Amino acid sequence: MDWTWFHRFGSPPHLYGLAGRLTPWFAWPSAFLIAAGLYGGLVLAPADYQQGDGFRVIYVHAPSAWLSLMAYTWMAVAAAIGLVWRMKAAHAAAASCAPLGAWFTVAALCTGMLWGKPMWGTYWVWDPRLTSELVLLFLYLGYMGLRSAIEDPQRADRASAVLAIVGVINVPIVRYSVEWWNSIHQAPSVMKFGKPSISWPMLTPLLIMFVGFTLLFVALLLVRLRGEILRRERHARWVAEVVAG
Amino acid sequence: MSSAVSCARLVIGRDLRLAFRNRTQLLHPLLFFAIVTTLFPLALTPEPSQLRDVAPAVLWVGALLASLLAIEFLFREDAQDGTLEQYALSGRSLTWLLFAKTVSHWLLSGLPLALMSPIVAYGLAVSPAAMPGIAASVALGTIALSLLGAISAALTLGIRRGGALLSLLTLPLAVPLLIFGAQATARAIEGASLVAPMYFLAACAVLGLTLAPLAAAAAVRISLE
Amino acid sequence: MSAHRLSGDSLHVFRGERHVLRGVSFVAEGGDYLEVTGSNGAGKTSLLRTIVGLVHAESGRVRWNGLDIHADAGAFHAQLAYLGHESPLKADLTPRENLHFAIGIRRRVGGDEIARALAETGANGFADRPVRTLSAGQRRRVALAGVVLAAVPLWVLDEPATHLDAEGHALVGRLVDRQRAEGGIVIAAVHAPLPVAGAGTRRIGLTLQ
Amino acid sequence: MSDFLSMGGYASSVWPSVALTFGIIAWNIVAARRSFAAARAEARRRLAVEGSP
Repeated sequence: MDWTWFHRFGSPPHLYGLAGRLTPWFAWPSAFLIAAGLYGGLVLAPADYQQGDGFRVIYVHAPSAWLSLMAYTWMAVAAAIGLVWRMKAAHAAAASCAPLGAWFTVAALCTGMLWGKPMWGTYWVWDPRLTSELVLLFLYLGYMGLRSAIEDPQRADRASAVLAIVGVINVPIVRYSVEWWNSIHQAPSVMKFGKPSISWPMLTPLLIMFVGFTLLFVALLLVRLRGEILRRERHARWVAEVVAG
Repeated sequence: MSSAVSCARLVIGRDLRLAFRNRTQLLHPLLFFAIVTTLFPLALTPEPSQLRDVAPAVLWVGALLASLLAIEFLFREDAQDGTLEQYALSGRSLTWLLFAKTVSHWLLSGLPLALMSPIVAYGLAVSPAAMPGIAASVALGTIALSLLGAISAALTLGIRRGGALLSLLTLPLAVPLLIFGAQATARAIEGASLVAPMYFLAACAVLGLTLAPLAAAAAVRISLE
Repeated sequence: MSAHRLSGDSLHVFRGERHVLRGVSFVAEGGDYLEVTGSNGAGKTSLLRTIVGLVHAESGRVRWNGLDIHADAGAFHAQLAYLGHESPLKADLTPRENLHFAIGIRRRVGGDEIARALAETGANGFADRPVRTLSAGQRRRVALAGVVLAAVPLWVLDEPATHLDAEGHALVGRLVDRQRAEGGIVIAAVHAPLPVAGAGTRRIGLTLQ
Repeated sequence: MSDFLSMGGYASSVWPSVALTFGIIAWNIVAARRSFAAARAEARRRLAVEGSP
């Protein structure tokens, strides 16, 4: 099999240019989709029969939670590619995923708490989903902590890559163990998130939001990726040409 | 292959001999475990029924922190005196050598903690019938914990003041072990069947046995680069 | 014994932001001694660590008998003894115990063989004292005994004679010459030239970048 | 309109959630652009100091 496309794709100058050209193609559709999804979710979708209008938090909570997990997975995949093929651009992508993923984890946690307040009467309950989001946040913080603690940038890339891969194997185990723990300790009085009865007028805006958030994430990733590539390639000739121009 | 086995025996033999020349260092994590678990009745209540309720949590958080304390030194000396470098250049599988190192680490920290946990549990008003279950669960849980810790210890090699970072990396990953381990202990105290949580702990240990030495070897190589 | 060959072609190595090696090339064959010289920080240690495969070169390859060393690192390392500028010894073990564990990992080694090597490097007198009680020069002798015991064709030594007295310098020269006579290759980073036979000796001079 | 704003009594949940999420999105947009601009400025500064490589 011919792998030249792979190395060409991974070559920093190529990726730098490509990321720059692609960014608007992700940014504008995402803005449009998020606006549409928000309108659909907050205005058009009918209220839930159990939770009334309170369920509408789902339109920002669920996509954030989705991104928090997706970012970690992408980070681990990019890290693995960087580790196996010694590809700097892949490490740059992994480094770009971390802060974005951490922020969307914060968003998922906070919106989950705001959603929980009317449901549980308190902001924080050891709900399995909130608990695993919290552990995920710690994983992100550990990853970024390790990265910043190692001075040599290449070693930081490679060491944090190992951590990302270990973490991504661990995430499903954490998730499973927390749900198992919750099923044992569940007090009957605690009301769980009622699964909103899925109807198309409710679901469509949610799906639109999922796509919109994903595109937004890609756009943000591309912008950060360009910066990270520049940081890793400072001494390369092509950087001088790009920056001077 | 017999030469691989004799290799592992040498690595373990060296670590055990070194440990017994520095016996007092072996005691530090155990003392820490004893002291932390002593603090709980003092902070909480001497009431036996309440102590029994919190015993699984106290035991497991104590064991977790105590083995974390030991993990910090798993590779530190070997990295400083160049032994890790020699392992990496020995022509033997670094993964295998580090696996052997992790085994000796468990023998020196996890196993003593497991043997000590019944004593600590007795202090928390747990009935003697629960002791075998508790010791077994701590033994099994610390296997997985040593393996997990080997990865974090290797990752934080060469970082100044890496101790706090080591905890930050290890503890979130250890959440499943805490959950299953504490649950196993709770069931042992209730006299219920331990099978389910022990099964999960064993699954974690097996996963760790297969993957952790690989990750640790990769991390050690990176630290030597 | 088939002749061995170690080569590097225009190695470029970065340490963090610094471009320490800028296109270093060399060839060494059985019987050769390659002396790496240069001021502090010129990249001597980086070159040696690249040769043994601890450090990956940004570009350029190191080849052992024509094969990239990273292609089969295990096989390459089995033929290599590396001595860093710290002597890799456990302070709480005696020299004899240290060698027993360190060499035992590589190959089966008997007590008499260890005793012979220790005698040869002049470490017999303190073979059963804990290493923590030894001076830096005495530790170096023990570490050199380890290199001899490895019984491999390629030696890569970082400042082998550091901390050693005049007699120790001569010892290192003798060991290197014997290794070469047996068809081995020796690469050493040094500050002062080692007293070795002139034929087959080459120098790589590194300059501070 | 005020019906919409009151969110059937859940205004204190829904609106802060939306505001917070979009606050975080806005911050991430700013931070991403800033991180790129900083890397660019740094590369340019080095170029000025070291000259063309």
